Amino acid sequence: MTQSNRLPRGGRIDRSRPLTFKFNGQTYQGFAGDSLASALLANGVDVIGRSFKYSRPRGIIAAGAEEPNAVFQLGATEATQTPNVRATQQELFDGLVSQPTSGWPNLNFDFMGLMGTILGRMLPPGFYYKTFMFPQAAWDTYEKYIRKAAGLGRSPREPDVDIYDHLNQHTDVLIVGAGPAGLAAALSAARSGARVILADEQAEMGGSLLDGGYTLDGQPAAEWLKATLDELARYDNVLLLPRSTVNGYHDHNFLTIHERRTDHIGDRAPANHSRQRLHRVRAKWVVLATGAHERPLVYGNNDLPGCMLASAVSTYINRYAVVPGNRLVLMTTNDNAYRTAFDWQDAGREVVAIVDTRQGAAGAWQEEARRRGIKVLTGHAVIEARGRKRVQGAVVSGLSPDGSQALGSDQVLVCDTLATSGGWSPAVHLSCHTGSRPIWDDEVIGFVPGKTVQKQLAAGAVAGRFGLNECLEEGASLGALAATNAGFTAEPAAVPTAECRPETRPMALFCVPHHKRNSRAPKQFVDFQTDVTAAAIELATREGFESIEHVKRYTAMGFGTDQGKLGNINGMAIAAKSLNQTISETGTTIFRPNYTPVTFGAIAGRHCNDLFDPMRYTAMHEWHVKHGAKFEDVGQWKRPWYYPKPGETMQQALNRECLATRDSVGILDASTLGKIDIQGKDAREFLGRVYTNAWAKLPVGKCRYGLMCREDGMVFDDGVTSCLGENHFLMTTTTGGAAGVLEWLELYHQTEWPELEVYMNTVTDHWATMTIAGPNARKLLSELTDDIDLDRDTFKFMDWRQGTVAGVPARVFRISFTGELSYEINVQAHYGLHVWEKLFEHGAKYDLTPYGTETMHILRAEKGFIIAGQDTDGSVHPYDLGMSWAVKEDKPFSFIGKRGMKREDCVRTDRKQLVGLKTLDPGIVLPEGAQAVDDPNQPKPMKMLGHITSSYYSANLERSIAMGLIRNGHNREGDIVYYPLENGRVVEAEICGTIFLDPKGERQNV
Amino acid sequence: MFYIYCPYCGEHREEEEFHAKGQAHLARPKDPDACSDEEWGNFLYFRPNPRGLYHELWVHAIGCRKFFNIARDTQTYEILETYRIGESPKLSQSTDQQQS
Amino acid sequence: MQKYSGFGLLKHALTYHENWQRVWRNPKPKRKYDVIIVGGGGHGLATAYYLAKEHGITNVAVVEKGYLGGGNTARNTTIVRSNYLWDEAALLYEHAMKLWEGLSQDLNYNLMFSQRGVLNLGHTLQDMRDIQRRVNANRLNGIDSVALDTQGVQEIVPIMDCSANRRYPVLGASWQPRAGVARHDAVAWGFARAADAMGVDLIQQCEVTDIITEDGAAVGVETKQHGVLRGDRIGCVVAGNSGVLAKMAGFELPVESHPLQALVSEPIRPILDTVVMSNHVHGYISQSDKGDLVIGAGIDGYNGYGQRGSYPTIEHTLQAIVEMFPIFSRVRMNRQWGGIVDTCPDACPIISDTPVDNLFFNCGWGTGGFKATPGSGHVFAATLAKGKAHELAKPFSMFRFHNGALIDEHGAAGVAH
Amino acid sequence: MSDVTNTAVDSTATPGVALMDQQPDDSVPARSPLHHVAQAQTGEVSANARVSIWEEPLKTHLILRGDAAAAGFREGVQAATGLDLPEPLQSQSKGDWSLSWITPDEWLLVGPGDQAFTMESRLREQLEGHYAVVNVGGGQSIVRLSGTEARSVLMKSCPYDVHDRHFPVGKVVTTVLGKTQATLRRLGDNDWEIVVRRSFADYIWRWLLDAASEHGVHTGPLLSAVKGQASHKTDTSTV
Repeated sequence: MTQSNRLPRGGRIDRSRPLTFKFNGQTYQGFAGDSLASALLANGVDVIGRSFKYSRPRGIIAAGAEEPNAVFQLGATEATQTPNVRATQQELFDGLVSQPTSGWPNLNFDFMGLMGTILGRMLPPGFYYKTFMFPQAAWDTYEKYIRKAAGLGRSPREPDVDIYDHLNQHTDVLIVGAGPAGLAAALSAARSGARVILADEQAEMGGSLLDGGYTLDGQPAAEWLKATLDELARYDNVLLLPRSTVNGYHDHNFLTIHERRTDHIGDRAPANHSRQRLHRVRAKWVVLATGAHERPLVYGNNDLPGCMLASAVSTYINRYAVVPGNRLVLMTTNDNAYRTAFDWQDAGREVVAIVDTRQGAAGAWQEEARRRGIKVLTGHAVIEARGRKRVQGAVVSGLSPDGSQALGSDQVLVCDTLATSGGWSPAVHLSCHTGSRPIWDDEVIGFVPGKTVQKQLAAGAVAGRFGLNECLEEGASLGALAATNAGFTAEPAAVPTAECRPETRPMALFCVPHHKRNSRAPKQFVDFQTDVTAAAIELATREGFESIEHVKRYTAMGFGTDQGKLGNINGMAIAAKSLNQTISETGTTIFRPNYTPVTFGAIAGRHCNDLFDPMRYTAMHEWHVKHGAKFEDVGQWKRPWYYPKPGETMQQALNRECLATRDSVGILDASTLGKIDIQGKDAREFLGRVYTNAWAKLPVGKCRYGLMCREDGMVFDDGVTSCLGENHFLMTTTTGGAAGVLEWLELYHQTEWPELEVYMNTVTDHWATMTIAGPNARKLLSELTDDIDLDRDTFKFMDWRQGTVAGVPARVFRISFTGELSYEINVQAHYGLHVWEKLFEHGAKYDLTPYGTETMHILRAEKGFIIAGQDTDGSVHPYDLGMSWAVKEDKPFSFIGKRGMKREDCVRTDRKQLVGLKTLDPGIVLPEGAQAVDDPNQPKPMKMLGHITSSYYSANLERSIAMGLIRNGHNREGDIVYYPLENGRVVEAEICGTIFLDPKGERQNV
Repeated sequence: MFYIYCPYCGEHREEEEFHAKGQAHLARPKDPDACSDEEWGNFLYFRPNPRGLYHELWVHAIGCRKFFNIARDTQTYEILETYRIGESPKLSQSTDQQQS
Repeated sequence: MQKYSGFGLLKHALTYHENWQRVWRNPKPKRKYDVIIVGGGGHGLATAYYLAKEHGITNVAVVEKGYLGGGNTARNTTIVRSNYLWDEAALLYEHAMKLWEGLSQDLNYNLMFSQRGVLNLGHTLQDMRDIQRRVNANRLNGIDSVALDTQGVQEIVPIMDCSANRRYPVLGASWQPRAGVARHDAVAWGFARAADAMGVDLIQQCEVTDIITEDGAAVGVETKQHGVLRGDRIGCVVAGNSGVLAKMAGFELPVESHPLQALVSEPIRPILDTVVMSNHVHGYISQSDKGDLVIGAGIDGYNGYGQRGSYPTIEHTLQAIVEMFPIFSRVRMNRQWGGIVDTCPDACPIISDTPVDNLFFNCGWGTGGFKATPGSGHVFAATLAKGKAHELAKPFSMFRFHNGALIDEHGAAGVAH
Repeated sequence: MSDVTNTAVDSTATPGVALMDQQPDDSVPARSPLHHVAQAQTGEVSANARVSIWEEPLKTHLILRGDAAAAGFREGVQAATGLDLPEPLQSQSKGDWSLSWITPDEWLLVGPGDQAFTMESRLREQLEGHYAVVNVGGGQSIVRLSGTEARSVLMKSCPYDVHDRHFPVGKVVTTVLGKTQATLRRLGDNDWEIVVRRSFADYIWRWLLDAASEHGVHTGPLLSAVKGQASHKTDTSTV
């Protein structure tokens, strides 16, 4: 294919670098510097998609972020499939593969298109609310077909092969947009020494200066642009970010910038290089220089390929050396767009006419048009485009001075391109993200940024100042102001002067009236991607959807991937007119981030796969891995769950671990338990306030179990705290609760009881903790220590001692979560693995068996010990647990939780209470979570008594055991309750005490 | 994302370092046992939840681990002042009366 | 009320859709109503509808400061399910579920209620215990709920990465087949249209500035645009703004308003035909009929009425989505937004009388409001009609926060607070 | 360990607090949190590596808690360590010892690996009033990050502003790193110290390596960084 629309010279493309690409299965050529859109236009590709609802042929309208139609599937491989890439923003690279995202079975003839024509009239906005209701069950079927039509591109079916990262930026001045205003602002701010970020969504900075035609101080604008960029690049306090879209403006001047680092290079990013990057920017001051979007005019069949924005036509000609047609009709409400006709003519193609909607428009621009011999029809408008797959003619009619009626007889101008300009809408999106409402300005004929609490300035077209000189001057002055506000001494940079033809007043016109009512006129599209027409908006308001939000939601206007950049203002104007309101009264919908879509991967950053969440390891982790442990996630910790031997099932491994521990000795890595060092003379008093039990008299050298409650009286954590010294305690918490407990203690210390002299520090990671449990625990330990007297009467249950274990100084706590003779050995974590391995060296003869969390759970359940978070759920107080022994009511200070557990509902006698449960068939292990009832045959909803919280097969008892909550359970010992299971079976169980083994606690006291 | 001045660190830090901990200046009753259920429930749960000026407790969790207070507008999210535990806010009434 | 049907569409097509009736009137407010409902969101409109339909009370005003359905109704992720843990909550949400089934026909408005099922994933052993507990409770409460293992999850969502080498592998899920999604705006519009047809006055752009009380009883509301409207009973259904209304009436609520964020991707071809929620890695996702991936984020920890939250919440959510669905990494986020959720300490709502006679509040739905819409309206209508709580509403009295009878649904509420 | 007594309460220096020498003799091998990656650490510097990451040898880490305004604490610290209590977000260093501000009533004292007990004893002898000393050396480790792109690695990892103007040499900040936290101290223009918690060390190590990979990364000390450290050692002024 030849590039039939490519001009022989000009543009900012590199003709020495031809590039080959594919679209819709065809191979084309373009040049480096092309966008995918410009390359397609250069090749004369008119139809690039089909519309979503009516399946009409569509072409490229715009040249930037506002393009609604040219939205493609990119990707040469499955893993690099990228849906919905806007061709106007995609730089061309060699080997690019793209597909249209709509138009099944093909672009030029599609079945849906035919259906669209026929059914189109059946599909007003909201049609789906009004039908598909009968019969009730049929919606599922209807929906399947509706869903078939949904979506644009498709998701890849393979995981992404690229990576994305984040960069946290802090800056004094962030300037959004590197057009004339942004560049001038950057110069002023940069020269002050302030840290400056200048971000622009395009590959090249310069904004409208790139589109050619401007002279600054008598020189081509490109020269000033180059000098400016060179200067900015020299400052090490300036960061220039091209290909970087500022997508979201969040609170306190936090903005996100989506930088596309490699999308212009190829299908996937080079190794070790992120494809895209999210800059998370905290800016002291922000200068918005985001420019404006040209508004197309709304008229009949305005979606035909060949209908384009005037400024886009100029961009294609000047920047890409592409003239997207041969015969142009330009319709405009303003002088500025005349430039497009002149560009077209300068490119050597025919301008059929300029149709100016203003009566008697006369000034420098009209003068120039006359000088060039271009026909200008003032007080006229194009009411309708003609053609099938491309514009073939423009129907031009007279227009009443107020723009409300088409007058007189029509003439048809033969053309293949119909460019329109309805003026410019400031790109106020970012200024609205933080909740600021934009304000309609009748002078600007657009919304401008409203009041804000952010440290934000707006320069140039975004503030409604469209003249190049105004933009440069305002940019320079606001750049200096931003730097000054950020604490620097800054002067506005001197800026060059542009030669501009004076412009006369534009006309506020949005929808060009047709002779027919809008409901009967050829479709006048407002939002192309969602197929919303002027008639649809009028229908919505007629039906009573009067709020602009209702109009938007009912018609889907603005819901496309362009988020209504092209059509929203026109739509609001049409709604306002239909409601007989001003645009200001109608207002606008709320702009939300993102300005343009952002890749999920870029937002996720490196927090994925292996780096999704930290994995916390103990000092003995490598040993566990080496010995085949299966791991359980507890919080962020990886804890050994059980250690299966080759060929063992999980249950077999658990049985072996349980028996070995009770028969000889087992070992658990308990390092993950939270540990808090508490020092200070009021430590004891503090403990008395945060635990439910008594701490006043715990002697040095002793340990005690404690329950912690919230102010509502419900248990939230538990653990053993040891008295290391009169003013020194070591608290342990649950693994998952560690951070929360410390913060809880600090909260009370800092805000309620700052007078208490106590310091708390986490030492969780400092100590490696290994628990040896079982009848041979003492024997084993005695082989590894010669300075701790292990005599049963000297080193008693709930004592702790300091000494040396395996040559390492240790604190040994004789505490037990298994009910066995048990020692918790704590050594500085660097030596944990050494001691652990020494224990195994000496433990071999006792068959020292490592056990994981599951065996720990079984062994403690045999003893009826609770696990906070498993046997409790935030709705259980100590009395519910049958742990009144752990509540000391008569402490002088009303400890946390005491009042809460006395509330009316908390002292009911029929609360759910923790009990033991024995299935009548000892071989059945109740599932944890099973719900008890008194009568399994009652109708649903059944009256439930409570659920099983813990349930295991106990190899030691050779039967199943369980704990659970039962309503009034403490008074129902011996009763039978029923557990109707998911498989239909009903399991009978007897309520019993929670202690299944060694009720007198003799084993731990040996 | 908020940018919060930590009165202990003496500089602004990113919100990611902080946790919001609810309403500020909620003193635990001196004698909880003397409270009625209603009084205790009010202390535990009932809050003015204003639209506009709000005094709230935050903790610089990943930082200096200190709790402190923020006066913030819950509509605009503007932080009007931050101050240490034990200090009194300068602002006690909304200057910009925001109503529903 | 003009009946909607496929035939009607065809008929109107012949007249270029120029003759469609208004969906609701724009009435001039009366001075006196039997019931005034403050708040024209889904719940308020449903309340009005059921007051008229079930209790014959049609002299009702719904007073809305903005536009109908413009609050959380317009901003949620449209999930409907009833698999709540505690009996009180489960029965209330199941009551709503039963109303959802058939609601489109009832309202003659297609709410696009699509029972495509909801998965609540489990990633830890404790998650799985909680799932079993909830599934068993649901089952005995007559709610369809199934516990699935990894394989079962993978069969329902083949595109999810259920492999064991993820950071938090999918160990299983609870699955409610009757759960699904509905078109959120349509719910408000459908109730509004049907209520209007029965004579309820829907008064938009009418902001309540005070609640008028006489002798400890509410007698009306003062509004910015229409002065005083008197009513025998006042029902406040204003979600995030409940605290502000309560203050007008002189009391506080156990409610705090937080931002809750959500986002959508660009539309893509259908690829996910169920709803997947994960509390542990913290994200939930479904795909709309338009093709957008609709994704719910977490609640921000601070109070806020700004309808926006903090960016890290969005990041964490998308990290979770990419962790569960690595194939979505190249899909792009189109738009994000926030709602104001009124959260109670136990993640259950308040449907209650108040310290002021004749004044009732329906609030505190937190993240669970949309799915309850018809049920909430139904029981609140009965409560307003009778002047005392509907049987299903009784456990949801605001005074449970005094006596301690909380219903802690944090586990099942879908979003950790 | 001859000085280990067989009773729970052994401290005479500080009544009411259990002081303990936790270090075995040299025959017992110590395993640092990053022992499993230490093998990868070499002194060889690849020509295009612009970032170096390595784990420091194990150190003494003592947390000091106290009131900076109290003379008995402030002067005691000075007497025991020769270092003045640094102001918020600052550090002091002298010889092998550094003292970093952590919170308004907390400082981190880091020194040679075998000095924990000696230093804690000395501190307890010198300190007066309400204070605490906590040995946390088993639970922490120091990762060093240096090279011309070290700062950009931190920009990828931490939301805190690490720009020269905001984070000069000597400043200490505890902040978010990836999805966990760490305490950063700037030792030189291109040289940073990162104090990490033991259980997170592997994650942080992998995170930093990943963040550095685009710049070329070397896992081992850089000569220039070692030099930088040497020059910093002599710097006792407030930085």
